[in-house]
Amino acid sequence: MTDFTAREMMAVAAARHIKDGDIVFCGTGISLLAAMAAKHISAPRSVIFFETGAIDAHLEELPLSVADSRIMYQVSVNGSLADAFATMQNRRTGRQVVGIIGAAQIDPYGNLNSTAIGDYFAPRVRLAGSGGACDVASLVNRTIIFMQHEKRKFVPRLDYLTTPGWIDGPGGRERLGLSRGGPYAVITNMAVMRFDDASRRMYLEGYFEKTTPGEVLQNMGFAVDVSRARPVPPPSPRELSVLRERCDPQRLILG
Amino acid sequence: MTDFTAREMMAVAAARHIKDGDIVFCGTGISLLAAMAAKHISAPRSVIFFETGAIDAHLEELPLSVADSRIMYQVSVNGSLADAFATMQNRRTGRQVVGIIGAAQIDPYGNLNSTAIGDYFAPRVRLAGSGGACDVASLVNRTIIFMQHEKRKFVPRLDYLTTPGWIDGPGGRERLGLSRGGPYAVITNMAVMRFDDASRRMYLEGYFEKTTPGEVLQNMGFAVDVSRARPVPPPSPRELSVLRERCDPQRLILG
Amino acid sequence: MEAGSDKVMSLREAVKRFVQDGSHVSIGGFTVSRNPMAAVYEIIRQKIRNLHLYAHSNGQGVDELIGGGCVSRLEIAYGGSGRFAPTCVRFRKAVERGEITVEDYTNYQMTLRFLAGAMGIPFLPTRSSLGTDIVRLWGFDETMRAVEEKVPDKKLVELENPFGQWGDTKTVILVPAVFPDVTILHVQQADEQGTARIEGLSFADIEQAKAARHVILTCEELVPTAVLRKNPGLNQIPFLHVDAVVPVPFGAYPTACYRYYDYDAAFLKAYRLAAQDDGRYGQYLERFIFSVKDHAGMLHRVGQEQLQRIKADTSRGYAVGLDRR
Amino acid sequence: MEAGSDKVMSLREAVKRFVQDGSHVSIGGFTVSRNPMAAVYEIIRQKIRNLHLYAHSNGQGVDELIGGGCVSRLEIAYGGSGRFAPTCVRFRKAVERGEITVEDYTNYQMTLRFLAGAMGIPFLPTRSSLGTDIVRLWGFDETMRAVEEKVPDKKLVELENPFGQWGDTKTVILVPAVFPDVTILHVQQADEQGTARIEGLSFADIEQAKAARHVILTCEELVPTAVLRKNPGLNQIPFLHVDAVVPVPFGAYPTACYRYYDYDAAFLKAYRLAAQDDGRYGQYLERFIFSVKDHAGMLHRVGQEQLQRIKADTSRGYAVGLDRR
Repeated sequence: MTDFTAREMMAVAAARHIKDGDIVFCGTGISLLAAMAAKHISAPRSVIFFETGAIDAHLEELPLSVADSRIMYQVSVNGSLADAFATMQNRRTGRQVVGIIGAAQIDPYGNLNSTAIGDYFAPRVRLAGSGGACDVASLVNRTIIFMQHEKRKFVPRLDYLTTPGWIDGPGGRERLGLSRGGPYAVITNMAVMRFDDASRRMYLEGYFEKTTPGEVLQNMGFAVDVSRARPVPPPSPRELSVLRERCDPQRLILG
Repeated sequence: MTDFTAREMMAVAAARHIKDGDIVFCGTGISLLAAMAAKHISAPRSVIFFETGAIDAHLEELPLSVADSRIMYQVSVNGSLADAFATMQNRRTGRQVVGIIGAAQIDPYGNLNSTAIGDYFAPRVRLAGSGGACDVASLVNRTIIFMQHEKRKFVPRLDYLTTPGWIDGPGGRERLGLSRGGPYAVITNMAVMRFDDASRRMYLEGYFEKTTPGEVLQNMGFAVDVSRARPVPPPSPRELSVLRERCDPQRLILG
Repeated sequence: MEAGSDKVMSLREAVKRFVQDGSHVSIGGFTVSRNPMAAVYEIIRQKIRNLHLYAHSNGQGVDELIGGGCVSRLEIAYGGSGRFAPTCVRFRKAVERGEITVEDYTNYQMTLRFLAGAMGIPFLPTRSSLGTDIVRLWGFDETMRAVEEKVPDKKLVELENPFGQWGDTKTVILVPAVFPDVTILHVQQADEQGTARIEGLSFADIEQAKAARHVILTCEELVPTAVLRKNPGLNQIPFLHVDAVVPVPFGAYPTACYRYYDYDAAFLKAYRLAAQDDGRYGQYLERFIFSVKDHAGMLHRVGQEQLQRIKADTSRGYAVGLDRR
Repeated sequence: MEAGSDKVMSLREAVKRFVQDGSHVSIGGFTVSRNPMAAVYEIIRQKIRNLHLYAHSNGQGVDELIGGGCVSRLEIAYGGSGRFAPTCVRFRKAVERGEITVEDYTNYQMTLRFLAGAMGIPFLPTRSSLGTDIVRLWGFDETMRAVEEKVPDKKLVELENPFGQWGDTKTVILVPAVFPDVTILHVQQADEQGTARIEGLSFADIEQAKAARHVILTCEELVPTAVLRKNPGLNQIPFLHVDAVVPVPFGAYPTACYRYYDYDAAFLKAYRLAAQDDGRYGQYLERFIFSVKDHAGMLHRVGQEQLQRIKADTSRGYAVGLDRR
């Protein structure tokens, strides 16, 4: 029962960062499981929110796209893309939104690349592009980033800056006019990273069972402070049962 | 049967300027009767349109405000104010809109005042203000103006310019960036005025039965060219019967 | 605000909590339709003063707030109530007497200002009003603007199109966002979480709600969440923006509420006559607002018979054949 | 266009009339929902070339138009189809091979660009993307922009807030309007005049339609005008913007059409496998597009059994319990 997968640990770690009353901008992978788990465990008044405009969807089955008909069932309002992004840019509601996003590359300040690997004009690998990621990271109060912990993904310099993090450190966002927000946590298959309040650089906050700070560092293309790192408590039986039985009984996302 | 009122003549004269396929922005007075009459007589495919967002209303009773519930019955789409004005500013639909508006003062170039008489900051008479008049006159292809023919209303200089006409003559609108539109006709209780293609100044195009160009001029605060003036044909029996029997059988607007 | 049933409260409580002397307020509706009249009367009854009011053409509600002495500043596009008052009477008197300061915009501009507020951006562009006195003459001067945090530093700004001739446009007018402290709407249906359903035209209600820091909804009917959620395509305002939900039958009276009741032409005409004379207007205020406890009390004064007359035909949405002369 | 029944035509005719080589086109839908797939297949079938395509995240339709060789330039926010293709396969190949030119935006920016087109203004402002390569790197260079009348002179423009700190905003990004030659949407219901009813989320369809010079609507059902007019609150697109109305049952297949059918997970998976190999992709095109006369022919190849499996549950709007692994 205390055995669990890395994906389960990631979903639980993210769920713990969702506060009651948060409006949770999520995608359709682990981020959705994190939002659902939080709602069932610690944040019953949080609201599941998709960039396509569905607000507080009643999810009887897991959607496989943020435009899946499953997210349209019994929502509060059937919005449009324009409505959804305005909700994030809005002075009242934007403050309540926590965005969960992913990327192909991340740098020490939490800036993200999801557009292209290599030269933008002749890419080695073309990726899907921003979608709503740049928008949510520009507009809302907090973003949580999901990453696979690999050296080629944690890079000192991005091939393309799709999504703004803390830019180049203290005051970086303010200087550009990004008046609020910034990355809050990076959750990987090995660890939870946070950003130092003073330097805005990534540091290791916690590492999962069966790994060590040293191993985490070995899987990154840049060094981070590990002096504050502590073990992340494994999923509790309750967290695991909610995740497995109430959120993804068919293991469509948990695999 | 050939006897008719000035209001009936005004409605008919305006209706004659509505073309098949026009989208007719109207208010709730004579302008609405003109739009309805045109639809029944010469422009069956014209569309009655209100600034509140009602498109192609099915009017079983006459509305007394552009927010009257009577305009919401069986429309194509229940829009918002934002939708309605975007329809006028839109590159495709804006070209098809003809706006019918009124005012308290008009100058020789068809600029209008519906805001205040006297000093704007200490007005002798405060009027309702622009509403949608300035918008429609700024955005659409053609406007038709209804006026009462009185010296104090046809003034050489407005107390306040609420609604742009031809501004100060040739090129006036273009210079300001008003890329299309301009007043097309002024219809009063005595006459139909148009604007000279070269000078953009008002001239007398036609005068109604029982009046003369001289009498028209006597009721204006500035002189206009009357050399092109001809008598306006009175309402035909068909025009009158449509107006009286199909548009306003209760004479709510016709009085 | 998050979901939850603690939003349902009395109108007295909602107004007390969210409307103070000097508040920046916007009200929904248009001329004689769906103005939040019960809330307007409650504001007058609570003798709230010095409101900064934003309106496009929300006729009757604006005129009564001004007549009730609650307003000191007004940003507006149109102060009329259709054929019942081509220019609202108390509005006109207050301006001519110098009792309120007015800043004029167009209907589209006020709509865009609420939309900009809803979108969380400082301004929106339009081609409307280029070359007019609406751009040239500011109701509020620079000194006042510099002092007042809730008023933008400029009224309207002309900008050369940074994309050249793109969109066949050389110049645009930028209209600044409005961020009211509170928006008050009357809607047909809402649930206890604050999701709202507006039937018929929505005017600028949705944008007004989303632009505001707080939202009070009065509604004809408080309905279960499951009912509204069954057809979300008919709902317009998500509960995220709403603070207070107040069920008030006939809450838009004497203005119309589509599919529920028509405007009361007789009342509106009597109102206009009273409004023309200060003495008679004082009697009107006393009889229908100050001497009654709440909206139900006001409706009682009006009488069942008059309310029955304006009941809407369910298929048409208005009172068919109503005498409106 | 005005009302009238002369808008109803075949899909072949509609595409012939409004889509030419080099046209600037936008399509509705989002990832695996309500893409106008019948029209996409007809465009491929008619071998139209060099389209300039605008998309936010209209996954499947975009990938098939690219795979069919119809696209030379693409303005896009996201080239993915949810979990069926985190990056669309033919899109990725075409970019990596240098077969198409791409200009990147965000989802909100593309939405605002359509909205600006719908509003008839040259640009809209947002705070999104400040400081990113989305602003810094242009897919189309200045020379191309100067030559092409249908492409704005600049990609994105940074503007200092002319209203000071109003809206807590120092700087905004201005995104230029898009004015497509034609927008193609698939909707649940339309009438012969072109009024359209979309059920479920509308994505950016409404804005895309209103931004365009011409609009082709394919619909699951052509319904009488009186039916749509009975509840206008459920309609979104007024007939004023629409040129062609084409009834095409399963017109969004293999993407989903809320309340009618689900996406076909099996087909989408087979598509992805075929897309990964040029040879297999050629066979796919031949089998499902070129060797059939129209969408009915394509659906016949898919087979009734597969279509039955994705029929939507009427109360939930999707196929309950569908095997989607």
